[in-house]
Amino acid sequence: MSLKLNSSFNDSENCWEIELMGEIDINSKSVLKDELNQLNEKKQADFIFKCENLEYIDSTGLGVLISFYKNVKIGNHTVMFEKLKPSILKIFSLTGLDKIFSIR
Amino acid sequence: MSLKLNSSFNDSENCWEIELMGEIDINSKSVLKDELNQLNEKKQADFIFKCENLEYIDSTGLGVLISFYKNVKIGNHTVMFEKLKPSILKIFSLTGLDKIFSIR
Amino acid sequence: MNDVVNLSLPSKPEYVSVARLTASFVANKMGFDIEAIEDIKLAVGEACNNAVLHSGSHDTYNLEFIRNDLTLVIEIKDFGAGFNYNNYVEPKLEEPQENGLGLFIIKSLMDNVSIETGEGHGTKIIMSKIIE
Amino acid sequence: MNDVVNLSLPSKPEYVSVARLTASFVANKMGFDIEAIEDIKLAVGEACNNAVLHSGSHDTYNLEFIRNDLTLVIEIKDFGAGFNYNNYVEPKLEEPQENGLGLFIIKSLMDNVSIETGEGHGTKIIMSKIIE
Ligand SMILES: Nc1ncnc2c1ncn2[C@@H]1O[C@H](COP(=O)(O)OP(=O)(O)O)[C@@H](O)[C@H]1O
Ligand SMILES: Nc1ncnc2c1ncn2[C@@H]1O[C@H](COP(=O)(O)OP(=O)(O)O)[C@@H](O)[C@H]1O
Repeated sequence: MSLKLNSSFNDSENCWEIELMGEIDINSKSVLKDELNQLNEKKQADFIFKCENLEYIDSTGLGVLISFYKNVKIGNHTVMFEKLKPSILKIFSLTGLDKIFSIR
Repeated sequence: MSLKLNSSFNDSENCWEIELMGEIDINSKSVLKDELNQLNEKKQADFIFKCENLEYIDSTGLGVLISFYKNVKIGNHTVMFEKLKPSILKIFSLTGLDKIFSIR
Repeated sequence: MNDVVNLSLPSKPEYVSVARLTASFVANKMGFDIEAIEDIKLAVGEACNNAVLHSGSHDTYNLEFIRNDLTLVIEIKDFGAGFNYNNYVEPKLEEPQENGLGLFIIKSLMDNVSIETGEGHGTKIIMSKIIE
Repeated sequence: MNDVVNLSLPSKPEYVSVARLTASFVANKMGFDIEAIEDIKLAVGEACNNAVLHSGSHDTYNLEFIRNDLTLVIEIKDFGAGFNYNNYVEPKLEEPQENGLGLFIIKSLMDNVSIETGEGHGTKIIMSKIIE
């Protein structure tokens, strides 16, 4: 299974909402990277990732999120993850990402 | 994915209804074989297989169906398959099973 | 250069689905359509069934998936009893039998099939399919 | 006897998921619970990523899954550049970096991990997990 993305701008909350579906891995990470950079160029804002259907992420995918986080942080925006599966939450905790990202 | 079976006797139609889900292959065929023999011992009747969620069947699975058909035929009952997926219908045609089984 | 995936599996029924999964994956990546992917999956499954059921070897057998531009070549090789292919007879479809459908299915679904076998020498079946 | 599954894959990103699928399958058949299966899948994925990204070899790498009663042993071996493991430093988790998490994740998720590597000699990583 590969990665599917659904992005939209939420006007009332003034943030990007990105639904992540499938697997973020060595093969699909560039899809994510390109999408995030495009959105951020279009409009700088907070980012909310909806992760109900995110099945897998590896260190190359986490790397994309970390470098993106550093970009967004410069503009003082936040990056939020919603509904992470237990197995993925575990990796966020293990690698300390639960400390830099907001998770709910 | 392995094989799941749901069997029930339909009193009004006087037939066994068996839902086949997943894959009938070299590894799961004995599950099917045992179930069919048990049902047939319990009560001889027509058999209807509901195949909407049958994803795969190989020649070992077809073999189980053929030998079961011969059993059931002795008692003059019919064996019917419903909602076969195109890929499985193709194998039924290829091997001539569409001639001995009722398909709808 | 061609991409090659090699797989060696225990000669047991429960592992045959690993071969099918790998076949589906490679066929899908190459761009075969759904019908062709199902054909390839079944042909590989049948060849593995034969290696497990007939080779008489209780050890392992091998698969090689060779991705070749528009052609997928798959070799399935066991190290078992082999058989005399001259004695092989195609199934009579008017009189359905419990056995004897495997090789017929493989030959029907793949574009090209060749079998190297001999009593005591193991069996290698080479099958290929071309993207339309 | 132990069941062994062997897999050789092209050193390309798109095939890594075949390794993960195989790992999940074997772990599932052995009776690992869902959490452990996810751990194994990720650890295998990370080791494959390293073989693809760092080995510098553009050919193939190998995986061996050894099913051993209650222990699953997995060896991932490439034939590439190798590296000096003495220079390896664990990631500082307080200062998240884009790179350097792979080996840390593998060691955290598996029960036992050993690495044989040397500059110019390829890398072999052996990891195992025990069913609780
Ligand atoms: N890998 C193999 N090793 C030994 N004998 C084989 C092998 N594959 C096929 N055969 C022989 O060819 C026969 C026909 O095979 P097949 O058409 O697949 O039908 P089936 O497996 O149902 O018998 C088998 O019964 C067996 O005698
Ligand atoms: N299979 C390998 N071949 C060569 N070098 C490797 C291999 N695996 C790991 N390394 C080296 O170890 C370093 C740390 O690896 P890892 O912890 O997985 O993080 P990352 O892959 O993100 O750099 C790599 O940057 C690389 O220099």
